[in-house]
Amino acid sequence: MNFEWSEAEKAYRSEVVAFLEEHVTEEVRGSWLVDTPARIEFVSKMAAKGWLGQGFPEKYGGTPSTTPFAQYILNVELDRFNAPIVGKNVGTIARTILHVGSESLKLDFLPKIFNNEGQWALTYSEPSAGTDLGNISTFAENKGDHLEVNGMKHYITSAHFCDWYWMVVKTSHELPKHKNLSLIIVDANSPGISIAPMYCVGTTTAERTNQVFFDRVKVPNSRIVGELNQGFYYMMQAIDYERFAIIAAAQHNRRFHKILEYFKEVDFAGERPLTDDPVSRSQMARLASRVEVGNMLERLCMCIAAERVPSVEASMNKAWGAMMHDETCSLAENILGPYGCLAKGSPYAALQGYIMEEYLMAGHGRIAAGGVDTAKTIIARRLLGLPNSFAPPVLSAR
Amino acid sequence: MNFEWSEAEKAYRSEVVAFLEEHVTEEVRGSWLVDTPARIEFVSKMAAKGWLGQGFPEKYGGTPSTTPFAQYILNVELDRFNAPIVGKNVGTIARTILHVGSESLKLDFLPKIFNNEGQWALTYSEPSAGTDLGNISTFAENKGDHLEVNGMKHYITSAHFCDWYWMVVKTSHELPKHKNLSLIIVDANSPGISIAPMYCVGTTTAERTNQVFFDRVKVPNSRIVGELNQGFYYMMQAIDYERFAIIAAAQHNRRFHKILEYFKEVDFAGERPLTDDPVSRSQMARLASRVEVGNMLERLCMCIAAERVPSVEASMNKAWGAMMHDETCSLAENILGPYGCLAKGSPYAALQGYIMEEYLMAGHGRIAAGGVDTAKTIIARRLLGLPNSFAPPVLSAR
Amino acid sequence: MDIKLSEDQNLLQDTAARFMQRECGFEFLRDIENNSNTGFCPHMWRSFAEMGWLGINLPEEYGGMGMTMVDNVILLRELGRKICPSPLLHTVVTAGESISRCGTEVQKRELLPSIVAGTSVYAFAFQELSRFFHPSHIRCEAKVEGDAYVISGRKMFVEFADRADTLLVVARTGGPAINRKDSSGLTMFLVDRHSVGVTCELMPTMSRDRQYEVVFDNVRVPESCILGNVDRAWADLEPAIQKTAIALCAYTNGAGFEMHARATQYAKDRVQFDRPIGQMMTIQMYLAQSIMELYGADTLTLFTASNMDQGLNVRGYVGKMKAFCAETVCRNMDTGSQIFGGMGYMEDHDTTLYLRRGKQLELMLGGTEYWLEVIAEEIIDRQPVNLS
Amino acid sequence: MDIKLSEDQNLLQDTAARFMQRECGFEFLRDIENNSNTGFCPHMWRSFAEMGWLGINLPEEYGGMGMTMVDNVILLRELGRKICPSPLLHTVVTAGESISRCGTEVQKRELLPSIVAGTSVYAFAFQELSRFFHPSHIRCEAKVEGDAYVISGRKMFVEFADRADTLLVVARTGGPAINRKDSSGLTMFLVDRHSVGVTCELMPTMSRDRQYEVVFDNVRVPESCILGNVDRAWADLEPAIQKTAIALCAYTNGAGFEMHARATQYAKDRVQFDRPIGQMMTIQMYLAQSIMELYGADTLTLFTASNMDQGLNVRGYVGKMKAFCAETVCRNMDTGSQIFGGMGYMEDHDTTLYLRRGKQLELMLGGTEYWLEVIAEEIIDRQPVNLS
Repeated sequence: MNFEWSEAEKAYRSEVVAFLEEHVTEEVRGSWLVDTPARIEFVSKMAAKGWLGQGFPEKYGGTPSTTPFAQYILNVELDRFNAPIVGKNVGTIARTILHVGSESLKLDFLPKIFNNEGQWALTYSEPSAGTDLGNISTFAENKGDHLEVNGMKHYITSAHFCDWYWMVVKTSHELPKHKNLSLIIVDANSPGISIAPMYCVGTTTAERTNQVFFDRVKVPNSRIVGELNQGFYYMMQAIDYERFAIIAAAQHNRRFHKILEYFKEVDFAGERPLTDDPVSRSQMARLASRVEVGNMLERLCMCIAAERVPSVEASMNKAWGAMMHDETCSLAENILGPYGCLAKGSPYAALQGYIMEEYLMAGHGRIAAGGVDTAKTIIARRLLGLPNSFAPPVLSAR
Repeated sequence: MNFEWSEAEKAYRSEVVAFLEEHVTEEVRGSWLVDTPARIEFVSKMAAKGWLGQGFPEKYGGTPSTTPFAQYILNVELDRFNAPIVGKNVGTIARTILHVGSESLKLDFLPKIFNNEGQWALTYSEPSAGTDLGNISTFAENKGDHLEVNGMKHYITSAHFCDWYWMVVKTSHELPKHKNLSLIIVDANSPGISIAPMYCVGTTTAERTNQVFFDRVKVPNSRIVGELNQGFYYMMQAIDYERFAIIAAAQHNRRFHKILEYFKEVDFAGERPLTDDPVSRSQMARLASRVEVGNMLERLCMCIAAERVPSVEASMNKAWGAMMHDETCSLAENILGPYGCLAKGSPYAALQGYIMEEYLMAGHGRIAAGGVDTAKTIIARRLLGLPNSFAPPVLSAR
Repeated sequence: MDIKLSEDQNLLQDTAARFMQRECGFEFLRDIENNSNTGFCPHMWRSFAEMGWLGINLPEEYGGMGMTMVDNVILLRELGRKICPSPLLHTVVTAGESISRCGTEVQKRELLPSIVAGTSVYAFAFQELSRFFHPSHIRCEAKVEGDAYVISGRKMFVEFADRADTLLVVARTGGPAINRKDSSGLTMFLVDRHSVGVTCELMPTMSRDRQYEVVFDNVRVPESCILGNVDRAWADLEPAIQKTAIALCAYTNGAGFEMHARATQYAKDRVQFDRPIGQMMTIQMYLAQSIMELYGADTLTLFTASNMDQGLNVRGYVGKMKAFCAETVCRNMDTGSQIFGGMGYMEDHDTTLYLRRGKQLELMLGGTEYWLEVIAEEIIDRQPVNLS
Repeated sequence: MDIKLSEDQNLLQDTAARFMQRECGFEFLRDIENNSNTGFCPHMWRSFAEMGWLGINLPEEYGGMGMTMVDNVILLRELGRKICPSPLLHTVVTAGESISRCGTEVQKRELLPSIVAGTSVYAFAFQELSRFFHPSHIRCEAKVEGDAYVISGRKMFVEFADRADTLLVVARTGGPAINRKDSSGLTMFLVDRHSVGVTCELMPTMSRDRQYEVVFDNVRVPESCILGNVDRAWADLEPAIQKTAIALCAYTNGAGFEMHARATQYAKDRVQFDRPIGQMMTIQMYLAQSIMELYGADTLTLFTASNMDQGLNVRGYVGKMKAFCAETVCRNMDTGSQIFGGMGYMEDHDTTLYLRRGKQLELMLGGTEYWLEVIAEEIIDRQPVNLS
C-alpha cells in the first residue's frame, strides 16, 4: 500500500509544476470553463511538451508516457492550478477514434488533437434525450456519398468556439432503440448549422452553453466513426475510457479553502465568522472532514487506476464532489447571512460574487455528467450487485 | 379557519383532563406499551365514562359523542399524560366488526370492547409477510363447521396478555394473491397455541413482543369476520378507519421536552450543555422548530378530520414524528458524549437510561406501522398523483 | 377546529390568485428584473390599493380593512406563488404596523391613509454591516441637536429605498449596546427619503431585486419624525418584525408551493427510459419530503398568525416558523430545480427565478442563526414547560 | 500509488479474518455479553499474543513486531468486522505507544515484553465527569508527598479496568487548567490496579461492554510510576491518542463494512411484493450512500496511518478521520438496521449487536465535537493553506 508517487512520478510532477508555474497566468486560470486565446495558447504549449498524446501510438502523433499515472498527475496539477484539464478531446474523442475509427480518421484527427489544432464539442444531448440518449431524434439520412443531418442539440458547451462537433445522430427509423445511433464528426462551419446561446443561471457573462440547430447539413460518409448504427455502444465504451473524469476533488478543495480563507479574513463590523462564532467554526470543521473524504475518494480512484478502470470509484468521487459543492456553498451562504446574496458588482459581495455564483450552480453539479443519484445507481448495481430497479418481478404473482 | 376547540369541545376536554389528573397514576404512565393491572383498571374507568364507544350505535354498547373530535381530544390528552391511548381495539377491530361483521359478532364483541372486557392482539405479520401482507402463509383449512389454523405469526405485541387474536389467515390455495385471505377471531386459550417472547433491542424488561405458533387450532366458522377470502380488503379499509393513528406528535413533543428539561438541569462538572455550549444550544433550537412542525402536521390532520379521512396528512404526521424521534435521540446522544451510552442502572445514565433506550428504538419507529419511506410513497401517489414505481413502461421501447 | 377558509377568505384568495395569474407572469417578472428601474410595477401597486390589500391589517378608522394576520397570510401566499415584487412587506406590514402600534394620533391620521391609498411607499432601514440581525448590531446614530436629531450611519439591504417616500430608520440614541442581547437605546425615525444627506446605492443581488445601501450623512430631522418611544424602539418594533416575518414566510411558502407544483407536473410529463421520471422512487421521495415540509411550514405560519390574532405571545412560534420556513423553502427550490435536470439551471428557464430567490428569501429579515437564538431564548432561558 | 496489500499484509489480513470467522461468532459475542465477567476471552487474548498481534507496532528490541500503523489498521479492521471484544486498543496502542514514546529504558524493558506476551492488560484512565475530552477537563489530582505521589479523583469509562493489571492514569500535577485549550499541568502514572485506594464499579452501557468508574482515594504511588515528563503529559500522550484514534477508526470501519455487507445480502434475499427489496431505488440509494461513505472512511484511515508511518504531522487528518468515521459508521449501523425492517430492532437479531455498538463507538475517545475542535484549530487557527 502506497499513497505516494514513485520517484519517477515525482520527477514528472515536478516538471509539470515547474511548467505550470511558468505558464499558468491569470488569463489561463480564468479560462477554466471558456475558450480564450490565452487558453488555446496554453494548451498548445502543453501539446508541444507532448503531454496531450501520452500513451498513444507515435504514428498518430502520440508520445510514450513515463508512468501509467502521467495523465492523472498532469490533470491533478492542472486542476490544482485552476487551469483547463486534459479532458474529452483526449479521453473520449481520441480514444474512440483510436479504437474504432478508420485509418484515415486516425491519421487526420489524432495528430490534430495531440497538437491542440482545433476545438471539439461533444454533441449528444437533446431536449427529449437527457439521461436517456436512446431517445435521440436528430436524424442523419443516407444520401449515397454523404449523410444529411436535421435536428437540434442543446447544452453544447463549446459550440460557439469549436471546429468540429463530435456528434451522435439517429441513422435508422427501422432498427430498434440503441441500435439506430451513429457517431459522426461534423465540421462546425458546414452550411446549415446555426447556434443560439444558453446561459447558466446567475452567470450572464462566463458560463455559456448553446443550442445548435442542424438544417440539411451535409456530412461526408468518411466522417462516420466506426460502423453505422453502433454509436450508442461506442459512447458506452467511451465512459470507460474517461479516466480523466476521476479528477474531481481539487475543484472542491479549492472552493472550500478559498471560502475558508475568506472567512478567516473577512470582518463584519468587527465580527469574524469563524473565530467569534462557535457554531460556524464547528460547521466549517465538520465540512472540512467531508471535503477531505473527497480527496480520499480521488486518491482511491488513482490507486485503483493502475490496475483497472475505476468506474465505481469514479462514480463515488464525482458524486461526493458534487455533494461537497452543494454543502460548501450552502454553508457559506448561511454563514454570510444576507451578505451571501450579493452579486458581482457590489463592494460587499463575498469574493466578488464568487460564492453566490457557485451556490447557484451547485445543484447543476449534482446533475451534470450523470448526477448523484445516477452515480449511486451505478454503485448499487456494479459494486453491490443489486438488481435493476425496473426489472420485472422475480416471482410470478399469485 | 380555526385552530382552537369550540366551547363544547373545550368543556369535554376539561372533563377529560380532570379525569386524567385524577386517574393517571405513575403505574398508568408506565403502562403505555405494556399491559398491567393498573392499565386495565384505568381503561375500564374510561370505559365506564362511555368514552371508548363514542360514536358507535347504542345497541352495541356505544355512546353518543358530543363532538366529532371527541376521540381525538381524548387521545391527545391521554398521550399528553403518557397514558395508553384508545387505539386498535376501537379504531380497527370495533369498526371493522361494525362494518362487515355478523350481527352475532357485533352483539358479542362490541360491548366487550367498549367495556374494556378482554384484550386483543392484532395478528398479521409473518416472517415472509412484512410490508407485503399478500405473502401470508398461515393457513386456515375448511373443516366443515370450523377452520383449522396452522402457521406462525410474529411481532404480536399483545400476545402474552390478550384474550383474542384479531388475525388474518390464508383460506385458499387456489385463489390469487390478495383474494385468498380472511379475517378471523381466535380465542387466545384455544388448544394448539403457543407463544415465545421477542424483545426489542436494548430493553430486556419492558418492550416485549411475541412469536405465536398455531398448531391445528380450531376456530368456529362463526368467528370469521365478514366474508371468507375478503380479509385483505377489510384490512385495507381499516387503514382508513384508523383515525386514532393521527395522534403522533405528543410523544415526540414529550420526548423532546423531557430531554430539553434534562439538559437545562444536568451539570457535567460545572458545564451545562445548553447554556455553556453555543453549538448544542443552536442545534436544540433548530430541532425545537422541527418538533413544532410535527405538532402542526397533527393539528392539520385534526382540522381535516372533520371533513374527511386525513390519510395523506396522517402519513405526513407519522413520518415526521418518526423522523423527530430519530433526530431528537441522535442529537441528545451527541450532546451527552460518552455519557449518552450509559444504561439504566448507572447513576450517571441520562434520565435513567431513557435517552439511550429511546435512541436504540428510534429506527424502529421509522419502520413500524409502515415506515417513513412507505409514508412518502403514499404521499407521492395519493396526494401528488405520481405513478406506481413498479408499473410497466408507458411507452413501448423504440 | 378546521382549516377551511371563510367566505371572505375564499374571495380574497381567489381574487389574489386570479390577479396574480393574469398580471404577474414570467415575462412580467423578467421585465421588472431587466428593464424596470423601480423593481416593481407602480400600476400594479395602484391595483393593490384599489383591492384594499394595502390596508389589509390596518385599522378601519384610518381607512384600513382591519383584517386579521391570517388573512394577510392568505394574501401573501398568493403573491408569493408568483414571486410578485412589491414594497408591500415593509410598507404595509413593518411600517404600517409600527405606526399603528406606537404612532401618535397625528401620525396615524396623517400616515396610515396614504399607505392604504398606495400613495406612500416605505423602506425599512434596519440592517447594517453585520451578518446578524440582533438589534444590538445597530451603530447608526441619531444625536440630539437643539429640537432636532442628526442621523449618521450606513444601512444595508434597504429594499426599495430608492423608490420609497419615507425610510423607517432604526438608530441608536442611547449609547452603544453592552452585549448581543442588549436591545435598548434604539429609536425609530420616519425620515423623508429626499432629506439632505441621504444617498442610496443599489446593491446587486442574486434575486435581482432592489436592495440599497443607504448612507445617512448628518441627516437633520425634526423631533416630530420620531415614531414611538425614544431609546425603547425594540419593544414596539419587535412585534412589527414578527408580523413582517409571518408575512414573509407566507410569501415564501407560496413560492415553495408553486415551485413544487411545477416540479411535480414536470415529473409526470418528462419521459426518459420510456417512463415518466416521476415513476422513479427517488423522485417520489424528493417530492414527498418537500410537500410534507411545505405543509408543515404553511400550517405553522397560519397557526402563528392565528395566535397573533388572538393576542397571544408568539415570540417562540415566530422563531420556529421563520427558522423552519426559510430553510425548508430554500431547500425546496433546490429540490425542484433538481427535478428539472440541467434545464433547471439555465438562465432562461422560468423556475430559475424561484431558485435565485430561494436562498435570498431564507436569509432576509435575519438569517436562521438569529431566529434560532430567539427560539433558544424562549425554550431554554425561560421557565420550564409544564409537561403535565 | 497503489492500495494493494503487500504479501505480509495479505497474510496478516487473511489470518485475522480466518481467526475471527472461526472464533468470534455471534454466539461467542452473546456469551461474552451475558455470561462472562471479564468482557473478553482470556484464551483468545493468549492467541492474539501467539500471533504477535499484541506487539504489532511495538519496537522489535522489546519483543514487538515493529510493524506499521497501516498494518495495525489492516488488523483492527478485521477485529472490527466481528466486533471482537478485547483490551487490545488501550493495552497495545494507548499504553504500548505511550511507554514506547516516553518510558525510561527500564520501563520499556520491564513493561513492553509483557504487553507483547499478553501477560499485562492496561486500562486507560483519562475521561472524567465531563461531556468533553479536552485534557483541560481533567481534575483528578496527584500531589507530591515525600518521594511518592498521592492520587485522588474519579475516572470514568475506564474500559476493562476491573481486568487490568495496570491503569494508565492521567492526573493533574500542575494546578488547574486556565481554559479549555490549556493542556498543561498533566502527568501520566502507571498505577497497579490492586493498589490500596483503587475501587472500580461497572458502568452498564448500550454495548454491554466493560466500562468502569474508577475512584482513586488517596492512592499512594512511588515516583517510579511516572511515565514521561511531569506536568507535560499531553505532548507525549496526544500522539498515543492519535494512534488509538486510528486503530479505533479501523475497528469501527470494519464493523461498518460487515453491517453493510449483511444488509446488502438481506436486500438481495428478502422478497416482498414479488421483488427482492434491493430492487427498490430507495434501498439502493441507502446502500450506495453507505458504501461510498465507508470507502471514504476507510481510505482516510489508511491514509492517516500511512502519513503517521512517515512521521508527518497528522493532527488535522486524525481530527477529520475521527469526526468522519465516527458519524459515518454510526449512521451506517442505523441504515443497515433499517434495511432489516422490524427484525433489525429485535434483541435476538444478530445485527443489533452492531446497532448497539454504533453510537457508542462514535462517542468513544471523545465525541465528535472534540475532534471538530481539533480540526478547527488546525485549519482555522493555523497559517493559511497555500492554494497555489
